[in-house]
Order: sequence, then C-alpha cells, then structure tokens
Amino acid sequence: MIKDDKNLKVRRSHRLRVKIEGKVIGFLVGSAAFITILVTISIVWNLAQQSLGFFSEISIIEFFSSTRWSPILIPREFGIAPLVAGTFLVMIISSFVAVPIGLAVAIFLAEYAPNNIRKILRPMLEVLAGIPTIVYGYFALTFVTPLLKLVFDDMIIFNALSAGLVMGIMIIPFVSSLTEDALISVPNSLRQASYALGATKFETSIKIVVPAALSGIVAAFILGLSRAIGETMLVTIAAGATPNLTFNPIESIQTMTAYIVQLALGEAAHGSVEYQSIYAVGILLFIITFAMNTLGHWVVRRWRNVY
Amino acid sequence: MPREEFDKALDELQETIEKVQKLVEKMIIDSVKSLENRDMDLSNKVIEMDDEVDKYRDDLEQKAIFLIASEQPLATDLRKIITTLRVIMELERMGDYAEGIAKINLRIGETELIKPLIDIPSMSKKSIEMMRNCMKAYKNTDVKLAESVCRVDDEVDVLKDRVINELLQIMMKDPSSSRQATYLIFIAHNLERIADRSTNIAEDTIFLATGKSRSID
Amino acid sequence: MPREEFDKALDELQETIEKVQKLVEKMIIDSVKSLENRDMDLSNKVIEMDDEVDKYRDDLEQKAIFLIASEQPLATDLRKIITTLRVIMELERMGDYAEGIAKINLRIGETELIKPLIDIPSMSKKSIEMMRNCMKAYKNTDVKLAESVCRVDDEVDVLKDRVINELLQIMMKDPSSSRQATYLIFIAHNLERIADRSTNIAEDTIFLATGKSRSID
Amino acid sequence: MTIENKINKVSLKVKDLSVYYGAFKALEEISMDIEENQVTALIGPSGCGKSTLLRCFNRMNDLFPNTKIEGQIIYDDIDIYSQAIDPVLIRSKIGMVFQKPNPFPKSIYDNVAFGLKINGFVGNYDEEVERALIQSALWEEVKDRLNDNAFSLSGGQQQRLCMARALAIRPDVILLDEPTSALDPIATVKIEDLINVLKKDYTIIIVTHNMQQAARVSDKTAFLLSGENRCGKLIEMDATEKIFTTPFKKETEDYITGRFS
Amino acid sequence: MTIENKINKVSLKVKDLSVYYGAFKALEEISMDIEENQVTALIGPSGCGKSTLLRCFNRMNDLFPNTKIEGQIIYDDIDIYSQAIDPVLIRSKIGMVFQKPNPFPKSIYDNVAFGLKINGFVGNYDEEVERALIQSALWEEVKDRLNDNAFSLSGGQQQRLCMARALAIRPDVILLDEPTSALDPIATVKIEDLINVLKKDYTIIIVTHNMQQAARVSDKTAFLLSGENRCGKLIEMDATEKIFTTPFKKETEDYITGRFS
Amino acid sequence: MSTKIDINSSSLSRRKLIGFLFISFCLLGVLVAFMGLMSLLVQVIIQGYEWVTPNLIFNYPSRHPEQAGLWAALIGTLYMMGLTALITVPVGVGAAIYLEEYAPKNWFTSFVEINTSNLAGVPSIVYGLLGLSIFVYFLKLERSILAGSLTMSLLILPVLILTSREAIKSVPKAHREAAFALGGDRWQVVRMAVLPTAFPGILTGIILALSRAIGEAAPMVAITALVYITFVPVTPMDRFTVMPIQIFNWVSRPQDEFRGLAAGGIIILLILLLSMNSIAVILRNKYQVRSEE
Ligand SMILES: Nc1ncnc2c1ncn2[C@@H]1O[C@H](COP(=O)(O)OP(=O)(O)OP(=O)(O)O)[C@@H](O)[C@H]1O
Ligand SMILES: Nc1ncnc2c1ncn2[C@@H]1O[C@H](COP(=O)(O)OP(=O)(O)OP(=O)(O)O)[C@@H](O)[C@H]1O
Ligand SMILES: [Mg+2]
Ligand SMILES: [Mg+2]
Ligand SMILES: O=P([O-])([O-])[O-]
Repeated sequence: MIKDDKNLKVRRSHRLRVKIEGKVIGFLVGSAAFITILVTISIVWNLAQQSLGFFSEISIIEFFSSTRWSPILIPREFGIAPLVAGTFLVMIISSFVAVPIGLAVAIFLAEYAPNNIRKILRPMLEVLAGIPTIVYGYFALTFVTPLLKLVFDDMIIFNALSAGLVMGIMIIPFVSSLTEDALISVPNSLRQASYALGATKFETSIKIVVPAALSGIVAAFILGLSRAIGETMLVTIAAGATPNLTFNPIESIQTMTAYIVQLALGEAAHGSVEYQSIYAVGILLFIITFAMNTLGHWVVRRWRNVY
Repeated sequence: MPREEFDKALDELQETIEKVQKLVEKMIIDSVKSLENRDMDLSNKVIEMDDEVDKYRDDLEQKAIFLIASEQPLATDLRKIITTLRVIMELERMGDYAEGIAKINLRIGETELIKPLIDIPSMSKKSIEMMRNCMKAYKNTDVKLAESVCRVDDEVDVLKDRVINELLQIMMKDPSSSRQATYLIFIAHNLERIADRSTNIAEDTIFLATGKSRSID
Repeated sequence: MPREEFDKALDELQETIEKVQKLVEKMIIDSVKSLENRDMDLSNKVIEMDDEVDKYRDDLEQKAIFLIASEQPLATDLRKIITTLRVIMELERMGDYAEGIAKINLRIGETELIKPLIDIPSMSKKSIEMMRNCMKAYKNTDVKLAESVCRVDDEVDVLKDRVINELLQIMMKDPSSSRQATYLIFIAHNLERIADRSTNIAEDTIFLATGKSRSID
Repeated sequence: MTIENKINKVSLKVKDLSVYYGAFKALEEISMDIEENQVTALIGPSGCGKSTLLRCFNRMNDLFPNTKIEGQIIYDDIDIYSQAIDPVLIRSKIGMVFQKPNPFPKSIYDNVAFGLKINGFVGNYDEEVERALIQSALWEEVKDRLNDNAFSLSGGQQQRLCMARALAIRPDVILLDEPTSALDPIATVKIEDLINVLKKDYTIIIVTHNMQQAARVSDKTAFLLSGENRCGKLIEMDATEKIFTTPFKKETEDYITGRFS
Repeated sequence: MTIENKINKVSLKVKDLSVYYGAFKALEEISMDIEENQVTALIGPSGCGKSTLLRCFNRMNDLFPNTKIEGQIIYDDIDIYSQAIDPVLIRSKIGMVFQKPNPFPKSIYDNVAFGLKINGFVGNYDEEVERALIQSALWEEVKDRLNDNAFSLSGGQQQRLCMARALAIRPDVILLDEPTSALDPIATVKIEDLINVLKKDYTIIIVTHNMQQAARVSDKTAFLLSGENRCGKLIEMDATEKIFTTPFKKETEDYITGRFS
Repeated sequence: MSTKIDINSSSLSRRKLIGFLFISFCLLGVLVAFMGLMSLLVQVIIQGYEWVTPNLIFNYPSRHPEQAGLWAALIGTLYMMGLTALITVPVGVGAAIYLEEYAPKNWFTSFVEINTSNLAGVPSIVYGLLGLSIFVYFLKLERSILAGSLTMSLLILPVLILTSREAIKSVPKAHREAAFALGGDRWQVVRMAVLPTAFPGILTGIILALSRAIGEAAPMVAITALVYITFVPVTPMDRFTVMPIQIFNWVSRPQDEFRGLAAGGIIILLILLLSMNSIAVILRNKYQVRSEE
C-alpha cells in the first residue's frame, strides 16, 4: 500500500465515511435532476392527453380554420384564430413600447450612466420587475384606460391597446436587464480600443458595443415577447373576454391565456369539451412560447462571441 | 525566422572581429617588414594602429555585453558571445605584440642588423597563417581546423628555439651584439606569443563548438 | 532581501577567485624562491600547481557562464560576472608566468647563478604587492586603489630595464654567460608581465565600478 | 563608445505632469521629452504609474471618472490638455495598443477599416487596409481570409491586427501598454521585430515589465518609481544602453538588478 | 567540471506513458525518472503537453472526461494507475500548486487547514498550520492575521499560501504548474527561493515557460516537444546545466535559443 | 489626412451632435420607463392608502367593502410559501448541484440544461393547467393548499435551478482543482469548496423564486377556482386562497370601493414583495463585490 499517512495522523474510518456519504449524496442530487425531466414529460403528456380528448370531438381543421371562438354559446364553434390574433395584437403593441425603451434604458445604464446612478437605477428596475402582473392589470384598468379614453372616446373599457401598452411597460425591466447584461458582458477592452482610435462615445456604443452584444440583445427581445404571449392576469383584467378576430387595438379582445382563466373560473365540468378546450389552447400556447424560448436561447448560443 | 534582430547583431559582432583581424594581420606584417627594412616610419604607423584596434575592441565589448543584457542568450548563443569577447581580447593582445615588435625596432634604431633575417620572417609567416586558420575555424566553428592550428604552434616553437640558439651563438661570438641580439630574441618571443594567441583562439573555437573548456592546453 | 540565491552564487565566484589568487601568489613566490635556491623540486611543484589553477579556472568559467544563462544579470551584476571571467583569466596567466619561471629554472639546471639575485626578488615582491592590491581593489570595487596599482607598474618596468641592462653588461663582459643571462632576462620579463596582469585587473576593476572601458592603458 | 546621445526632434514634451485619481496622486511632476521616430520605454515596478503616464499621452485617462491632470503635454506646439482640444482628435493622431489583444468581434477587414470609417476617411479603403496590414507584418498571413472573424486568429496575430488597426488611421505616435505580456515567446519576438521596423516611421512609447524587452526594442528608457506615498516619480531617463549597463541612479540600478524590494 | 550526474533515489518512475484526450494523443511514450529531493523542470513550447504530463503524476487528468492513459507511473513500488489505487490517496501524497494563485475565499488559517480537514486529520491543527506556513516562508507575514480573508493577501503571498496549503498535508512530491507566471518579478524571486529551500525535503516537479527560471531552480530538466501530429514527446532529459549550456539534441538547442518556429 | 491637429474639425462637431441626439433619446426612454412604472406605484398608493387598515389585514373577505379583509389570503399565501419552499429548495438546489458538479457532459445533461431554461419560460397559466389536471383531479388532492404548493413548486423549480447553477458556476474552477489536488472526494469538494462560496448566490435565487411565487395569480386561479374562503387553512388538504387571487377578485368587481380595496391589498402585497426583493438585491450586491476582489 502507498505509504499512507506516514506523517499525518488521520482518523481510520474517515475515508470510508467520506466515500459512503459521497455515494448517497450523489444519488440524491441525481434524482433531483431527474425530476425536472419528469416535469417536462408530464406537462407534454398531460396537455397532449387532455387535448387529444378535445380533438376527438372537435376536428383539428375546424380548430385552425374557423374564425369564430364560441365555446359556450350555441352554436359552439372552436376556431382558435380570434384568440391567437388577440394574443399577438397585445404582444405587438407591447413590443412597440418595450423594445425601443428597453434598449434605450439598457444602453443608458450600461454605457452612459455614471456609476452612482447605475447603482440606484438597476436595483430599482429589478425590484419593479418583481411586481406581480395583477398589479399591472389593475393599473391598466384603473389608470391607463381612463387616460386613453380621453383620446379615443369610442374606446371600450376592456381593450387591447391599454393592455398592450401596460404589458410593454411591464416587460421593459425584463428586456432591459437582459440587454444590459449582454452589453456589460462586452469587455471594456473593446471600448478602450474604440476610444483609442478616436471614436466618440456614441460611435463606440453603436458601432462596437451593440454589434458585439447583438445576439444577447436579440435574445432579450425574443424572450421578452415570449413573456408577453404567456402573460395572463394583466390581459384577463384589462383586455376583455371577447374573442374577436380584429387588429383594431381599441376593441375588446381575448387572449389565449385570458380564455384559459375564464374557463377555469367558470368551473367547467371536468371532462367536458369546454374543459378540454383549455388544454387545446394551452398546448398551442406551450408550443408557441417553447419555440420562441428555444429560438432565443439558440440565438445566444449560436452567435455569442467568446472573449 | 525568429530572432532575426539577434542574429543580425551577432553578425555585426563577427564583422567587427574580422575587421580587427585584418588590422592586426597588417600590424604583424608591417612590424616585421619595418624590422627587415629598418623602416622607423612604418614602425610608428604600426604603433598608431594599435589605438584603432583598442577602439574596435572597446566598441565590440560594449556591444557584446549589451547583447547579453538584452537578449538573454542561452546555450550556443551565449557561448558565441562569450567567445567573441575572448577572441577580440586575443586579437587585441596580438596587436600589442606587433606593437611591441615595432617598439623594439625603434629601440634598435637606424643601425644595421647583426644578421640577415631568415627565421623571424618565416615565424611571422607561420603565425599569420595560424591566425588566418584559427579565425577561419572560429568563423565556421570548424573544430578540425582549430585542432590543426594547435599543432602548427609546435612548429613555431621550434623556430623560436632555433632563433634564440642562433642569437645566443652570435652573442657569445660577439658580445657587443648582445643588446641587439636580446632585442631580436624578444621579437622572436613576441612572434611565438602571437602564435600562442592563435592557439588560444582555436581552443575558444572548440569551446564554442562543444562547450568543452579550454584546459586541454 | 531579494536575489539571495544570486548573491550567494556571486559570493561563491569571489571565493574561488580568492583561492586562485592565493595559489598563484604561492606559485610566484615559490618560483622565485626555487630560482634563488636552485631548488629543482620546488620548480616542479610550481609547475604542478598550474594544473590546479587551470581546474579552478574552468570550474569558475562554467559557473559564471551558467549564472549569466540562468540569472539574466544586468548592469553591475552583469559587469561583475564578465569581470570575474576576465580576472580569473589574468590570474591564470599569471600562474602561467610563474610556471614559466619555474621551467626556465629547470633549464638553467643545477649550475650556479652568474650573479647574486637582487632586482629579480624585489621585482617579484613588487609584483606580488601589486597583485594583492589589485585583488583587494577588485574585491571592494575600490577605484582609487586600482588606480594606484597602475602607477606601481611603472616601478616594475624600471626595475626590469635595470635587470636587463645589468645582464647585458654581464653578457658583454662574459659571453659564455649569455645563455643564462638571457634566461634571467626572460625571468625578469615574466615578472614584469605578471605586474602588467595586475594592472589589467586594476583596469577591470575600474570597468566594474564605472562601466568605463579599459583602453586608458 | 557607441552610446551617443543623439539629439532628435521632440515629438511629445511632458511638462510638470501630475495625475490624480480622486484624492490619490498617482504621478508627480513628470517632465520628459519623447523624441520623434524613437522608441521610448517606460519601466518600473508594478503600480508606479507607467500605464497612467502612457494613457496621458492620448488622454485615455479622461475616460476614468475623477481623474485630474496638472501640467502640460505639448504635441505639435499645442498643449493636448488645453480647453480647445477635443480628446477624440488627439486619439486619432496618437494610437494605442493594449496589453491583451482586443480585436473587435468583426471581420479582419472591418477591424482595420474601423478607424478609417469613424474618422470619415474618403478614399480607397482596400488600399489603406492592405497598407496597414503590410505594415504590421500580417498581410501575408491573412490576405486570403480578410472576411474571417478576427477571433479566428492566434493571440500573436490578433495583437498584430490591433497594431494594424491603430496604424490604419496613420497616427504619428503609437502607445503600447505591455503589448506582449499576454503572448508566447515566439509571438513576442514577432511583435518586437515589428516595433523595430515601425520606429522608422513612428514615434513609439512602450510600457513593459520585461527589462530585456525594453533593452531590445527601445532607444530611450525612462524609469519610474513610486515612493512612500505610492506616488510615481520619474527617477531617470536616458539612452537605453546607458540605463541597462550603467544607470546613473542607485534606485535604477537596484530595480534593474532585481534588488529592489 | 561540476556538472555531475549524481545518482539519486528515484521517486517517480514514468514508463512508456501515453495520454489521450478522446481520440487525440497528447503525449506519446514518455519514460523518465523523477529523482527524490530534486527539482525537475518540464520545459517545452506551448501545447506540447507539459501540464498534461504534470497532471498525470497526481491523476488530476482523471477529472477531465475522455482522458485515457497507457503505460505506468511507479511511485513507492506501485503503479499509481493500477485498479487498486484510489486517486484521492495519490493526491494526498502528491500535492499540486497551480498557475494562478487560487486560495479559497476563506481565512488564511482555514485555507491551510482545508486539506487537513479533508483528510480527516486528528491532532493539533494550529501546530500543523503554523508548520506549513513557516515552511512556505509566509508565517512572519501573516501570523498576526490568520483570520483575515486570503484574498487580502498580495498575489505572491497568495501563491505562497497555496504552497502552504499543499504542504500542510505533508506530501512527498509537489507539482508546480507555472507557479510564477501570474506574479511580478519580486514575488517570483520569493517563490524561487522557496523552491530552493523546499527541495531539501520534497521532490518537486515544475512546469515553466521561463527558461531562466528552469535554469535557476531545477536540478534536472526535461524538454518536451510536439511533432507534426501535435503529439508531445520527450526529446531530452538531463542535468539542468547541461540542457542550458550544451544540450545534446538540436531541437533542444533550437528551442532554448529561441530559434524554434 | 493632415498631420496637424485641426482644432475646428467640422466633421467632429457633426459626430458630436449625433451623439448628443442619441443620448437625448436614451434619456427620454429612461424617463418614459420610469414615469410609467412610477405612475403605477403612485396610482396604487393614491387609490389604496386609505384602505390600508387593520381591517384589511385581519378580516375575512366580505360582501361589504368596509369590512372586507385579506386575512385568509395572507395566511394562505404564507402557508403555501412555506410548503413550496420545503418542496423546491432541496430539489432545485440538488438538481443544480448534480448538473454542475456530477453530471457527465453528454446529450442527456445538455438536454436537461436546455429543458430547464425552456421550462423557466413556459407561461405560468400552463403550470396551472398542469396542476389542475394532475394534482387536483388525477392525484385527487382536490383544490387543497398542497395541490397549490406543488403547482407553484413546479413553476419556480426551473428558475431556482437556473439561479443556483449560475451561483455554483460562478465558483472558480480553480477552487475545485485545488480541493481535488488536496485529496478531496467529489462530495467533499462540493461541500467544502463550492457550496460555501455559492451559498449567497443560491440564497438570492431562493428568495427571488419565492417572491415570484407570491405574486403569481394565474396558476392559482386554475387551482383555487376563486372560491369564497372565510377561514384559515390548517391542514395541507384544506381549501385556501392567496393574496393575488383575492386582489383579482376585488379588481373584477365593478364597484369603486372594491377597486380601492384591491389597491389596498396591492400595497400590502407590494410591501411584502419589495422587502423580499430588496433583501435579495442587497445580498447579491454584497456577494458580487466579494467575488470581484
Ligand atoms: N482608474 C483608476 N482609478 C484609481 N486608481 C488607479 C486607476 N488606475 C490606476 N490607479 C492606481 O494608480 C497607480 C498607478 O497605476 P498604473 O496602472 O498606472 O500602474 P502601472 O505602473 O501601469 O502598474 P502595472 O505595471 O501593474 O500595470 C496604482 O496605485 C493604481 O492602483
Ligand atoms: N482537457 C483537455 N481536453 C482535450 N485536449 C486537451 C485538454 N487539455 C489539454 N489538451 C490538449 O493537449 C495538448 C497539450 O496540452 P497541455 O495543456 O498539456 O500543454 P502545455 O504544454 O501545458 O501547454 P501550455 O504551455 O500552453 O500550458 C494541447 O494540444 C491541448 O490542446
Ligand atoms: Mg500597467
Ligand atoms: Mg500548461
Ligand atoms: O600577453 P602575454 O602576457 O600572455 O604574453
């Protein structure tokens, strides 16, 4: 045997105990990781199973081709188009707010703000990002909508515009903090190189830092919008419950998520078609957001610069 | 190719060495010529040339030492520079001997020589040949040639002994020639030392090539 | 204190130098003593000692060169090592001269000397004194002392000329003594060269202290 | 002796320059002349203010908050710290290359062309890019892959690309802050060779920790040292050979022989 | 001549060692003897496999996936790669210090005690910690602040702390992977002095890019080189003085004199 | 290009102007963002401050606004948080440790990796659907607080895994190497060298994840079905409600009084959340400074 512990006095049983302990812990943490896989599988399996029930009664062709969504009122019709349209309408409106402002905030914080201002603003933004969505819903309904009514007097109380604008505001912190992370991860040496070539601050920011962080910025936008699609309470409260195939922002609409909430509240009978319809909507929602998230992460991975 | 600048600097050292070699060669030839021709002007010129050699030596030492400081040479490179320092020293000393011959010539003055010079010029020729060969060996790091130089040295020693014996004979026959004979003995001695110096350079070459020290003697 | 190892290595070099100095000193003293006492054994011993000196020299050169390779010395440090290389060379050559004296003594053989030795021993004393002083100057990087050594050299030269003249007189008077007289002249020459070497070391010391090259001559 | 103090034209004249980071005085009353078409090396122990001094020459210190400068740096008869001067202009005349190679995440071509674009160059970009790459001894290695990303180059090539990028806008002076400290020995030799070539046309100031490098590439060497109060001072400035063989000041000698503690 | 090939006891015997990273062969049939209480330096150009070889000695390569080893390393009459051996045991006998100082974000004391705790040491911790700190020449500097965070030390002190941490568990062999490449010259000298002291009691293997450093600290030097297929081989191993003054192989000479390209 | 410095370069002043316009735009963006968010807070406070009374906290919900309170929801929220934490923390941190320290790098782990980041982006309402069918109906937990906690756990598990992994990842590799080189077993290395350093980061992750769970209403809508609860849950199998649900309930009523009540509830909710978030931010800032040293 190796001249074990020629000099050092050690407890005999020590090694063995360490070994056993290690094995047990290894098993435990391994099973913990396995749970995450279980979750995914159960989501997919559960959504699929429930919506299979739905699609055995409603043809998938009607689901995608019909332009009317009327799950309760007779004649019942299950055309998903109005819900998808409503969802995307809100998302698009919110992107007009969140993308430019989020980028501007991020560039300001990462490139321009003096250290002390950044130190205040950044945590503030983070805290604001933690405000529950229900609060934004309340805000949209009680503040933004009345304000908008001053401009559009024929506007309905529950409308896409108000929800979209507030949604935009809501995801600004999310977009800007992801964007800022991307900007900050651009090494300072690149900025110095640019300044040393006689570039101004603006040129450095726009021509060096932003391109270098582009993948992260794009990913931030995609992930932000994906969030807008999956957002529930805000649109439930502020955007209305009227499945409406329209792109007029001042009309009342219903998003996919809002529909799910509406049905879940109604205590639809377990196993009925209405009950199963929320899973059909849910799986579509899952697929859309999953695709966008995958795209976002892929963009980061694929185009990231390694410094 | 890496280390271009360094190689260039090494080449420059070599060039200086060769310049000095030519100068010293001329000094030896001229000093013996001045002796043969009783040419005091030429002797004076030889003495002046020594200053030039010294200047080159100083310059080269300065450069070599700075090269060691700046290039951190190792292995062959380091031996090369160290050898250069040794070789330039030997060359400079050879110049000193030539200067010595010229000075003795001045001491002998404008009188006739007590005997026709035969062995001394041939010693001078041999020494110069040795010098040329050892410098060639040094330049090309040619160990074989260097070793052959060491052998020629013995021939010069034989010649020197012959000169001394001959002069001793003359002295005994004609005591009044003692002074000049002694001077000539010193001249032979100087030439022999010049040859010794070539041997040293040959040994330095062996050190350069193999890293083996010189105490083969 | 940084560079401890390096300083230790430099000290070791200095120790070797001092050992060699002692050896060479003994060689010079013994060679002259063997001449005075017609002691052939002592002469042979001196000749043997030269090998020891050579060994030290080789060893020290090896170490010094490796030190340059490994320590990247600059400024004073570099000059110190380079100077060490020069000094050991001078010392070794001084040893060679002592060896030369011993060899001449062997050639003179067991005969009586043609004259009592007066100036030669005093030359030897002067040279040894010069050597001690120059080595002291070297050790302490003492420029003043070094410069004074250079001046003593002239005294040795004067002595040497006196010896030569005296011996020339003897030769002229008694041609049969020519051979021995010539030998004695060479011995004086050797002692004078030993003194010259001390001067060289003194000049090396000045280089070490100031970085100024030696061609002040 | 070949150590000659040649008198060259002065390119940058530093007069009583002091630099403060907030309350901390990093450099005190530096005065020196940087000569034209010469390589000047700045050496000294870590933290003595070499980089700080270097950054003064192209006003890069302006980018750090709380930096204050006293004294003058005269370039082209103008004090570059005078009110009328915009640092952006200075920087297009005085280029800089940094310790770590820092190419932009763009193509090789775009890296070199960046400075030209920024400075509104009108003319043949291809020509200028080629010239800069030739000057930085990189052309042969990259001429067939100008559109490749700069990160595909090796570290040494990246550093030469950074040189090319600085050279493209035809500066007068090039500042190098330990340009080889992140490179392997072979790449280092290439950069040093490059410096030796460039000094014919440019005034170069280089900060380096490697004394042998300073000895190899520079004509003049300045030794800085920070005292008790951590404030850097110029101890000695002289011909490089002089500094590295027989420096005048004891501090210099101590630092150069590694006996500084 | 003082270059002597003293015959020392062999501490680690490498026999026909080849290392693969997946399909890539990083080292080919290395055989060498590491002698006891000697410093062995591994030198060679970047990527020739020095670190790989070093990591073989304490089986740190096991931590990289897909690493495969052929051949043997005999330590204490046992092949450390044999089935019966737990790498954990090897590592407590063969310590390692890395390129960058990597103290744990703990107190100075806890850093040194860390290995003791891991190995289940029972006894007087204070004593052992003090001994290790004294051995690594750090005690005087830290004895009054053992509870300070290790990050409060300077880079050179941190590296000596890492030495102390490795020494605390009383290893036989210490592996050093470019231990000074992240340090300034003065800290470097201190580490070198330390190595010179430690070699009386430990067998030391050091990887270094700095040839002068190898020359200064080591007794034996091994030169590795990777060929066409990027696979590292041992070119020459000999007494350090020999390698740096008169190497036997042309490749070694070329590398040492910087003529390797 | 001229050699001389051209002090009055006109192109430079143009470049400077563009830069000025740009920063003005950025500042405008910042202003809008903060105005938006601030007006939200101001609106809530204006409308709700007078409703923040002991009644609001200690009463059960009621049809009469002036008597209505949050008590059941508040306790429900805290109860659910506790259960959720119990479930999520060991699983989340364990999974993170496994993925960072134990798992070999292969297709499986990279799948798990992508999977967790995607799960983190799945809309919360989908988790609600999942909980509804699996916990409520399939496992027959009914609309209990346990079903709610399990659902919430699923929701925040990916977030917690991600943040914990980041925290573990931020421990330098060098620390692991050093610990291994000292003869450490893998678990010893994790326990003694990695987790102590990663701990503040993990803790921050836990707080942030829980605070997200507190604010989430959508999945709870699906689980609780918005019933009218006038008691405090005792066992995990009791029915329950949580604060966001109660607020949603009030918001949905047309009467202005209930809107005010909702605002009051929001204020309470925000105070709870902001204090949790602030702790997390403070913790993280402190920890970031340390790791930069
Ligand atoms: N931006 C800054 N803010 C505050 N202090 C600074 C800043 N930059 C440098 N310093 C301080 O100024 C002094 C000089 O720093 P500088 O970087 O110029 O030194 P240096 O000589 O380049 O050192 P090194 O060799 O380590 O690069 C140091 O004490 C440093 O801590
Ligand atoms: N974990 C690994 N997986 C795959 N290849 C590796 C790994 N580590 C090293 N290599 C490769 O093995 C070869 C030898 O690497 P190693 O790090 O041992 O070289 P080195 O001589 O230490 O180089 P350096 O001087 O740059 O540290 C290199 O080609 C490297 O790319
Ligand atoms: Mg610096
Ligand atoms: Mg390595
Ligand atoms: O110059 P030497 O003393 O060796 O004749």
